[in-house]
Order: sequence, then C-alpha cells, then structure tokens
Amino acid sequence: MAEMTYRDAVARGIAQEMERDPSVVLVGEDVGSAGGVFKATVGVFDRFGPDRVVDTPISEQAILGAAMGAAMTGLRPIAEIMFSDFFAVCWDIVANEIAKTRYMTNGQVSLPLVIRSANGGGARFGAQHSQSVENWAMAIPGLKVVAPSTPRDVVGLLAAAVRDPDPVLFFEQKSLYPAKGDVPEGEIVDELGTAVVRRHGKDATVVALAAMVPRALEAADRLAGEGVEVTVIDLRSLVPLDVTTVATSVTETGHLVTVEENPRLCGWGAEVASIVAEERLFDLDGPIVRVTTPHVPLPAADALEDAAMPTVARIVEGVRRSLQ
Amino acid sequence: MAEMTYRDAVARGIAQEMERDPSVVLVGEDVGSAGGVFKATVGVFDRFGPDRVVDTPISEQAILGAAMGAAMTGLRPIAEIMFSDFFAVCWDIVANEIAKTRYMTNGQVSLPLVIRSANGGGARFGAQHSQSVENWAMAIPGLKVVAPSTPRDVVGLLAAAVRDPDPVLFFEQKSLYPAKGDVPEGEIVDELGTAVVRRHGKDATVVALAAMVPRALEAADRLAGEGVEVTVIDLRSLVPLDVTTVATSVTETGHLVTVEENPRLCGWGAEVASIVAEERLFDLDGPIVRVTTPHVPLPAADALEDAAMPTVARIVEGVRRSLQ
Amino acid sequence: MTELQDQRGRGGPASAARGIGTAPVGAAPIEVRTSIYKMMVEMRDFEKRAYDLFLQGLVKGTSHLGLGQEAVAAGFAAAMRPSDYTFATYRGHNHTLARGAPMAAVMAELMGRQAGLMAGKGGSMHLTSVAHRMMGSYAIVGAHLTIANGAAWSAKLRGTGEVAVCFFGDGTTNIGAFHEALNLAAIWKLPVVFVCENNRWMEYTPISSVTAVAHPAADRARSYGLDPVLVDGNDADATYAAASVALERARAGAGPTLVEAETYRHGGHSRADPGKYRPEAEVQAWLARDPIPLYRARLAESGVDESVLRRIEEAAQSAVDAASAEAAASPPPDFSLVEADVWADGGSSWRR
Amino acid sequence: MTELQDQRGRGGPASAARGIGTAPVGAAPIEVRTSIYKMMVEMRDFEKRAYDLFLQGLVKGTSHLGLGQEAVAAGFAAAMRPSDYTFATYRGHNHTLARGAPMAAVMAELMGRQAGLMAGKGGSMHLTSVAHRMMGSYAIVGAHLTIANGAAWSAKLRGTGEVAVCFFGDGTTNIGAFHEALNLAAIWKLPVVFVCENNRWMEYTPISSVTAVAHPAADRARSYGLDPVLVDGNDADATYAAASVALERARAGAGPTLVEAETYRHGGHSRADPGKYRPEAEVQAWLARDPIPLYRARLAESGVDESVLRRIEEAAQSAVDAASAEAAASPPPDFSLVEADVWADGGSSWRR
Ligand SMILES: Cc1ncc(C[n+]2csc(CCOP(=O)(O)OP(=O)(O)O)c2C)c(N)n1
Ligand SMILES: Cc1ncc(C[n+]2csc(CCOP(=O)(O)OP(=O)(O)O)c2C)c(N)n1
Ligand SMILES: [Mg+2]
Ligand SMILES: [Mg+2]
Repeated sequence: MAEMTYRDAVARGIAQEMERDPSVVLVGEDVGSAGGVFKATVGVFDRFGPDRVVDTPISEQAILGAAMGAAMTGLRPIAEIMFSDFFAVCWDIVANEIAKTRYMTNGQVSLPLVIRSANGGGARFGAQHSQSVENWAMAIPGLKVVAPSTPRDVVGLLAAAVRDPDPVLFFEQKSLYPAKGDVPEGEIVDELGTAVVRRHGKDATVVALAAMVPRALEAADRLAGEGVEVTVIDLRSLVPLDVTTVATSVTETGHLVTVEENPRLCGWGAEVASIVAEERLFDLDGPIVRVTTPHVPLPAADALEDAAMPTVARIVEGVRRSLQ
Repeated sequence: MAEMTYRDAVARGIAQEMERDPSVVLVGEDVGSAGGVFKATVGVFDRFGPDRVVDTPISEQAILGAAMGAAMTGLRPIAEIMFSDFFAVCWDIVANEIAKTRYMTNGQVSLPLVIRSANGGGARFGAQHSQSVENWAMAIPGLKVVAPSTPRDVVGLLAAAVRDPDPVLFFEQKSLYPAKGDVPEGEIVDELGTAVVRRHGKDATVVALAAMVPRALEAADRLAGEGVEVTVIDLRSLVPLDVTTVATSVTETGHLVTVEENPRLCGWGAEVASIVAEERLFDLDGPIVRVTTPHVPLPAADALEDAAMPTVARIVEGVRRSLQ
Repeated sequence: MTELQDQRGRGGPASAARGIGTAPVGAAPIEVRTSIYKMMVEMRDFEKRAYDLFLQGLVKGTSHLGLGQEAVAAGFAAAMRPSDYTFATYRGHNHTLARGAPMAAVMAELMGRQAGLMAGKGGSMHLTSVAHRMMGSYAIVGAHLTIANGAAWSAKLRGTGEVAVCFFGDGTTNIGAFHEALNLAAIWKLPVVFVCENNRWMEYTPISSVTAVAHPAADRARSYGLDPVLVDGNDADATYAAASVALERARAGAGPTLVEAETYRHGGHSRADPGKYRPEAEVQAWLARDPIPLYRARLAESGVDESVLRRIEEAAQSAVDAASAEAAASPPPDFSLVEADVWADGGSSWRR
Repeated sequence: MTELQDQRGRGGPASAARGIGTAPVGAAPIEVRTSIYKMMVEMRDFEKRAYDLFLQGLVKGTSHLGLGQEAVAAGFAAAMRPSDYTFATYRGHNHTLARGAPMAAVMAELMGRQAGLMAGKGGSMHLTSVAHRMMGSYAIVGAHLTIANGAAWSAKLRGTGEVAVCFFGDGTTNIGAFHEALNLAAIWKLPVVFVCENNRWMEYTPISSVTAVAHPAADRARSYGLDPVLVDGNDADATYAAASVALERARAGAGPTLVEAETYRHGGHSRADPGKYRPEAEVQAWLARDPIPLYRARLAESGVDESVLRRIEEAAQSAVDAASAEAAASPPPDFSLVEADVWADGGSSWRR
C-alpha cells in the first residue's frame, strides 16, 4: 500500500494496462515526452516508446478518429482530450461516430477504446477550461461514462475501462489531480457501474461524483455535528449507473440530495432524481434536492469560481432543505 | 387566417423578420436558391437577394463563427444547421463561444442570433440524421432553446427569437414539416418561455414538446375514452422554462408524465421531473413517469424507428402507470 | 491561378497521374478489366433498381445513388487486396457492392428488412460489412477521413501491409475534419488513400461557388506535403491505375495519397431529387461520358468478345432481380433489435 | 520540398513580403515607429510584472505571456485604424494592450479583481475590450478565426471599411476550424487578416514534428487561393509593413490575407512552465534576436534621441507600477456577478 496522487495514479493505471496488453496505445497532445500538460502520463513514453505513445497536432477530431479506426481494427487506444471542454471540437466523432457505430452496424463493429479527459473547475481557468461535461456524455447512447474520486479508483476503473469492449469516456477531475490516497501494490482492476457507499447514515442519501465526493463527505461531517447522519454514495460511473445502490439507500433514508459540478439544467443529478421520483416516490419523505453549479458559465476569478461551484455549505443547506 | 404547413411557416417567419429589420441575414448550406433541403426557406432568396441570403460550403464551424462575429458587430443572423445532429461538428462554437461570451466579457458582447435546425426522427434517416438534441442545448448555460409544435408557433416564436438579444437555438421538428395548421394574417410575435396548455384535464399532467405534442394529444383522446382526463402542456421553449405552468398543473392533477423524443438519459424530461420532485413533491399522488426514446441510437428501418420513438400507446401506458 | 493549373501548363508532376481520355500505360490485365466492367454493370443495375423501388415506396428513408460514379468504386476495388479497408460516405452503395457484400443484403438494408446487411439498423447511409472489409458508410461529412486514418495507423503498427481507402465528395474538402485527417496522415506517413469523388456538386450548390480553389482536393495536396493527383473518374482504367500507384506507395511505407477523381452523378443528390438545378448542357456533356458504355467500347476494342460482355450484362440483371426478390421476401426486423447491440454484451442496459 | 521554399529559391512572390533582417522599403513615419517602440516596451514590462505577480500568487489561474512576440502585436496595432477589430488567443495580453485597453484593468483581470477588464469573469485567457475593438481572446484553439470572419462579413455588408485582424499560433493551423475559416474568408472575399504567430512550439511539442509542411500557415495559403506571406515577426517594421499591405488589400475589397510571422516566446507556454523542453541553442539564438533591443538600436540609428527612448522606457515602468498598484488595491468581484450577465437582461434566470 503506497500513498500516491490521483495524477500519478493515472500514469500507473495506463502503464499497468500497456504492460499487460501490447494492443493498448496512448495518443494525444503532449502526452509523450512532456508527460501530459497535467503531468498525468509522466514516464509512460519512456517506458513504452514512440510507437505506442504518440504525440499529435492540435487536431482533436483526428485524434479521436484515429482512436476509433484503430479500435475497429485490433488496437485498444487510450486517447486524451486535454480539457473536457474540448470535447466540443470533436463531439461529432464521440457522439455521432464512436457511440453509434456498434448499433448501426448491427453489432459488426467493436470499439474497445478509452477517452481520458481533464474535467471540471477549481483552477481559475475560466469558462472554456473548467466545465464538468460528464452529463454531455451521459446523454449520448452508446457511451460508458466513468469519473473516479480517489487514486485507487483511478487505477482500478481505468483498467476496467481499457478492458471493456465498449467505448468509455474517462473523466479525470482536474481539482483532484494533487489529491493523495492509498493505492495497493500489484494489479488493480475494478468494475464499471458499481457505486461505493463512502459513509453510511440513516437520515438522508447524498449522491456525488468525482470532486464532489470529498465535499459531500465534508458536509456529512458537518451535519453529523448537528446530529444528522447521511449516507454518501460515490457513483463512480454514470453509465452504467448503479441504480440499485442509490434506490436501496433512498428507501432506507427517505431523502435524496444530489451533488454535481454540472451546471443546473440537464445535469446528471436530474437523471438520478427522475429515476428515484419514478421508482421510489413513495419512499420519499422530503423533496429531492439538487445541489449544482448554477446555470452559468464558470467565472475565472477565484472568489467568483469558489462561489459558483457547490460548496460544503450549500451541500449542508441542501440536505437540511430535503429534511424539512 | 390561412392554413399553411409548418415548413412554409418557417419561410414566412424568416421573411417577416427580414422585411422588418435590414440587419437580419440568413446563412447556411443550400438555404439560398435551393430553398433549403427541407424546402423551409423557399422564396427567401428571391425576395431578399444574395447579400442577405447566403449559401455556404460544408463548414458548420465557419457558418456559426460567421454568425457569431456578425452578431457581435451589428447584424442579427439566422444561421441554419441542416440537421441538428450536425451540431456535433460545430458544438465548440455553440457551447463554448456563443453561449459563454456575454458572461465572460462581463456583458460587453451581445449576441442576437438564431440558429435554426431540423431536429428529430421519423424519416427513416438512421442514427446520424434523426436525433432530438434539444437536451444538448438545454444543458449549456447561455443558450435559449425553442421548439415549436404548430405552424403558428413557428412564425411567432421565430420572430421572438430573432428579436431576442440573446442566442436562441430554434429546433424545427423534421416530422412536423408537412403538418398543417392555421396561421393568422399579419405580423405574429410570440413570447419565449411561455408554455401553452393544449388540453385541460384534472387527472394528470402530460408535458410534451414539438412532435410529441400531437402524440400526447392523441393519447389524451384515447385516455378520455377510458374516462381519464389529462392536461397536455406544450412547453414550446426549454430555456426559458415555464415552470409556473407545469408546477401549477401538477398541483392540480397530482400526476406528471413527460414525453420527449430525447433518448432517456439526461433528456429534458429529467430536468422537468427533478424540478417537480423538488418543488411539488408533496403535491404528487403517483410516480413521475418519463416516456422517452430508449437510450439507444435511432435505428433506420421504419418498423424499428416507429417502435423506438415514443408512441401514443406508450404515452397512454405512461399515464396509467403514473395513476396507479 | 492555382498551383495545380501551373503545373499542368508546365507539364509538371500532376500531369503524369492524369489519364483523361486514354487508358494509361500499363493497363490492367484483361481479366481484371472484365471484372471491373462486371462490377460497374452490377452497380448500375442495382442503383437503377433501388431508384425504382424507392419510387414504389419499398426503399425507405433516403438514398444517395452512385449512378455515373461507378468507375471510381470499381477501379479502386479491383486494385485493392481483400485485406484492405474501405471507408465510404452515405453515397456508398457502389463501394459496398464493389467489396463483395451480397447484393440481396444491401437491397434488404435499403428496404429496412431483417435480411439487411445490418438488419435494417443502419439503412442506406450506413452500409457496413466488416467481413468484406467495408468498414462503414458515414453520413456526417468529414468524420470518416479521420477514422480511415485510424485503421491505417493500426495496420502500420500491426505491420500487416493493409491499406485503408477512404472515399468522399468534393463538398467534404471544405470541412475541418478533412484538414485534420490529411495532416495527420501525412505526418504519421499512414498507409491510407484518400479519394475525392469530385462530382462538382454538394447537394444543390456547385462546389466551385463555395471553394477557394478550382480542384477542391488536388489543389490542396501541397498543404499536406503531398503531390496533387487528378484522375479521370469516369475512366475505370485510369482509376485503377491511380489506385495501384497509391496503394503501392502506401504499402511501401511512403505514406498517404490524395486522389481527386473527376466524375458526375447522373441523378439528383438523394431520393427523388431530379437534380434540376444543374445546367442541362453540363448534364448532357457528362452523360455523353458515361463510364460504362465508354468502358464497354474500350473492352470490345481490346478484343473482349461481345458475347462475354452480354453475359456479364445479363448476369447482372438476373442478380439484381434475384436480390430484389430476396430482399422483398424478407420480413421487417424483429422489434427486439431496437434495444440490441448498443453494447458488446448484445444489450442496451444503462443501469444495474 | 514545399512550394514556398520553391518560390524562395526562385525569388518568387513570397520573397517580396519577407523582410527578415532589414527594414522594408517605405518604413513607417518616425512617430509611428516610436509609438511602436513604446507599445513594445509597455508589453514587455507588463508581462514581466505579470510573471512576478504570478510567482507571488497574486495573478491566479493560468496566463500565457507574449514575451518575445511584441513586434507582431505592436506592428499590427500601429497599422490598424481605431475602428478595426482585433481577435486574439489566450496569449492575448500584448494584443489587448496594443489596442489601448487600460493596463490597470488588464492587470486586475489577471488578478481576479473587481476592477478587471471583465470584473474577473473572463480572466487572462479571455481579455476583451469592445470599446477598444478588442473583440476577445479565445482559449479554445481555432474558433476565433471563424468568428473574425463574422466581424469582417458584417463590416462588408454594412459597408464600413472596417477590417478584422485575427492572431493565432502555429499550432492552430492544424485544427479544422483554421481550414474552414480560411476557405470561407477567401470565397466571400472578406476584409480579414489572419496572422499566424509562428513561435515554433505548441505547448511542449515542436510544430515541425506535427505539421506536414515547413511553414504551417504560409505553405497552406495556396489552398485558399492566397499568396503566401512570410514575415520576420521579430522586426516591428516588417510586421507594420505586412500589416499595412494586408489591411489595404482588405479595405480595397480584395479579400483576406494570411500572414505568417516568425517569432519566439521567451518563456514557457503558460504559468510557471520554464520551457526546458526547448533546445538551449534555439532559445539563445532567438533571445539574441529579441525584437525590443533590435528595434531600439534601429530607432537610434534612425536618429531618435537616446533621451526619447529613455523617457519611453521610464514611462512604461511607471505605468506598470501604477497599474499593478491599482489592480492590487481593487477588491475581489462582488459575488452577485456569479449569476449576472448570462442574458442581456443582466440576469441568469432560466425559468419563469
Ligand atoms: C457535417 C455535415 N454537413 C452537412 C451535411 C448534409 N449533406 C449531406 S451530403 C451533402 C453534400 C456533400 O457533398 P459532397 O461531399 O460533394 O458529396 P456528394 O454528395 O456529392 O457525393 C451535404 C451538405 C452532412 N451530412 N454533414
Ligand atoms: C482545441 C484545443 N485543443 C487544445 C488546446 C490546448 N492548448 C492550449 S494552447 C495550445 C498550444 C497552441 O499552440 P499555438 O497555436 O502555436 O499557440 P501558442 O501557444 O504557441 O501561442 C494547446 C494545445 C486548446 N486550447 N484548444
Ligand atoms: Mg459532390
Ligand atoms: Mg506556437
């Protein structure tokens, strides 16, 4: 068991899979000798060389098209889109091609590929480099969507994503890169579509993802001080979505609060809320509360960005509102 | 009062606004002398000429970039993206540039522009020409999102969109182009963000949009035969969203069913459901039911496409489920 | 004046690859040429039948016929190895047939039947037959150029000698993905051949009115460090020759080729479009250069017996008849397919 | 061999626009040239201060400095009319200052303060001052080339004689939007000038390793029917001259120009990046060609008195000191701004 950063866990996860399977390749802007702009692929190039770790021009459509064509024909690419905001320049390849090809071809084409991307706010980068866009991906049939919150999960879920026969969008939360956590020695392979209960409490269910998990846990601590015990569920993956874990918990607590970095409208919290409102309505003892970034582009200034993203105080307030 | 098709109403709405305001221009692929691939801009070129009605190459980013730059500097462009699926090739301009610029510049830049696009399924065009993507737009802060269901609303809401000082995505539902309806003579200007109750009933609230409105009305007819009276709300616009009309109705009926062409996950129905589950939970007497396209890309074959999209039967069944 | 025009004036490099009007030196062996003729006749008969069936309401949705452009698909297919990959657009019937996909399955796909190449799930615009290395027809302009690169990249890494051949239209040269794909192919020296079928029209807009250069593909080759290659797309011997050179170059590790094949679609853009926006004289001039009678005459000149040509033509007719009957006899696809094959496990569940 | 290199060899058209090493004929009047010097010195001092403040934790987030590239921004700004539009990238401090945006507001924006040019809502990567026709800094590569077209299109339709000038990096030439924007500008003959600041590096990857041609912009001009224009981006007289020609051409209705200005960033890509991936010899060679001392010497040679130059330098220092102090004195923006100005009504409500 070694402590390592979320950032280093990315490189470890990639290396674990490239070591195991020679068909795994890594491709993206500055992923090679530079080790990635977030230093999340440091050492991979030195270990696996320029045939398997490939720097590209600023051509996101070409990067993902290459990954797709390679996945169709025997490779298992891991492609990097540097900031998840840039999915907008290559969304056609993701949403119209990669997501739909197996279905349209009646199962003839398999696309075992992973697209990693740095997601979310907190770095004062402004509205075009700070979005949390995992909801964009969730809205597209044919994509699996993963967003780990701990270094250990980074390794295990990345391995699961690489081994998965379907395309997986793997969101690395920017604000978590420096976060540290224990990661066991040896190979780690996790399972997609499994949420984890990070804390158990009988009063309310708080569902969170990625950087919102530590915040929800902090809010849970604060609430415990007031005598309110909440369950905190780390979804870890949006597709597949572990509805069972969420619904079972809501049945126990009677209250649901979702915490998401997505701006309000059509964030993933809406989907979770709508499932519970359909399947567990009569178990609810209070309104379903969604804590989100307001429906605004993220501002750059530190004071404003901190105020825009879901804070511990707003999560606490959300739980209280659901309990009233 | 003349009967006209939804398709012809588009051309009429555009002409009404171009006549009124010389700064309105129309730009897109084949929108000029060809009158658009859906024949929705027929006659506009002849009337307003090649300076104001401009054909473009297949360069969606360049089209929307041009619209944006022109809107920044004194024009009010109406840009066409031929099929809404193609938003994926220019999503950067829409989601990262057009949507965010006013905010990022602290209000310095206004973007009075409209982007029209043919949306949705039913034409057996397959997965890349049939998507309903109004939920993609709703998820992006800074965009207004409109989707009319009748020829009259096409004219009135298009006029409102053109006159609006903010960017509006205007979704024309492909399957409605041949639909006919009465349109009054003279100028029509509607208001964004106002839903319309198309039918009133006390047993359940059905919220629909665009092509799902006539289907919901058909379902309401069928249900009336069983003695179930439903309210059918035509949302007409997703942003702004007329929460008041929806919430008021749910308080009256105690039941909510949303009907959307979007594939299941993170469709706009989820947002509406989550709002009601937060703000009117205690008014609900049954589960909130969402009728959607399943979370699959649309198949091309007529038999399969018809089965995939929300049918009258599935809407009826959805209302029954919510009433149980 | 564009550079390409320059070079022509000087008889520069581009001219060598041109073959307009005459069969280039070193034409293919006669068996290959008769097989090209067979392919072209089959494509022609198939497309005409598809059009009839569309008018009868049996072919659903939309379809984009390759009538008039057969010499591109046939010339390239004849030059390709079975292990090479094809990537095509929504105007992909010719290319799909050329790689050997069964005619009945293609017709059934257009009709939305269970027996369709993809059981009706893709439709006319997405014909795919991985078994024949027909890696898909792509309906959104531009994307598949980048995807073809991926297959080529994979072939290169796996060291298989496979080449990816990617067909697209003149209109496609103005979208961003074209630029990204060409640059990447060039810098990675990928074994890929890009074939622009320049039929002079986007949907209803002439390419010349929206393109800054006269030859939308060839005049841009230099931007990617490539030599311009312009070929008579209505001459199957010329396309075969250009294909052979480009495939050889790719296999030798010398990287991509961008070929512009000048051709014309005989009909409208899609469905029942009569194509009336096109000047009548232009249409007539190109009909007079119909690749099929042209090639028939050339084969006859080269000594192929009239009876052989007839047999090919009759066989094609019978094949199309049989395929149409077989397709029409197939039931609609089973409803269970709606929720099948989103994932590799065969299903579409998003929850657990 | 690329075409451009060809032309150089033959002393063709591209050479005329080059001005490497010497001031081109018809240099600007001396007042313009001293104003260029003033701009460059202000930019340099501003950027150095921004870097210091970043290291002190006062400049937040990220910033991409224009150190070393001043001659491009200054030469162009000096040639532009006040009514012309500027579009820049995240590396846009120089361009923003060059158009006259107040230094204190720019510095306050970098620091995330209320007094910022956009009250902290945009940050370093999005500097915008519509009052100065600085129409924005764009942080996602490529998009703003298409947006600049829009301003040019609007100017053309409105008949105002305004020109849009759009700056971007070498790396940007490989993204799809570049291609779409250039083609559209050419076919619509838009009054727009595209300026590629070729500093030889993307972030950490040399442009030469990912680009199919030697000159990422100039070698692609022909694809858009344009003449290649290559200019010494470290020589402000040369950039001024190239700007004047291009602006004149745009105003005359002759359409766009694509200029490639060869230059170098003295520092790393962003923030505290030391830029160590670059060969030391390359860095040294370019530092030796620092545009500012070069221009200073040239002005001195041209007879500008040392005292004048000194005054300019001292004034710049004082201006930066004052601006930094003013910015640092500004409070953080009011929280109410988070939900302000999504819409023209000043608010962000999505419901009613
Ligand atoms: C990104 C995108 N924009 C627009 C379209 C609509 N569209 C379909 S075919 C076509 C014309 C394509 O022209 P070309 O590339 O010359 O091919 P051709 O149809 O002539 O074979 C257009 C504009 C599309 N499919 N994708
Ligand atoms: C579409 C997109 N891809 C990637 C990036 C990340 N990125 C920011 S700057 C940069 C390098 C740009 O290089 P260049 O165009 O040469 O400009 P320079 O930074 O040298 O001024 C990259 C890759 C981005 N901002 N946008
Ligand atoms: Mg064409
Ligand atoms: Mg650069």
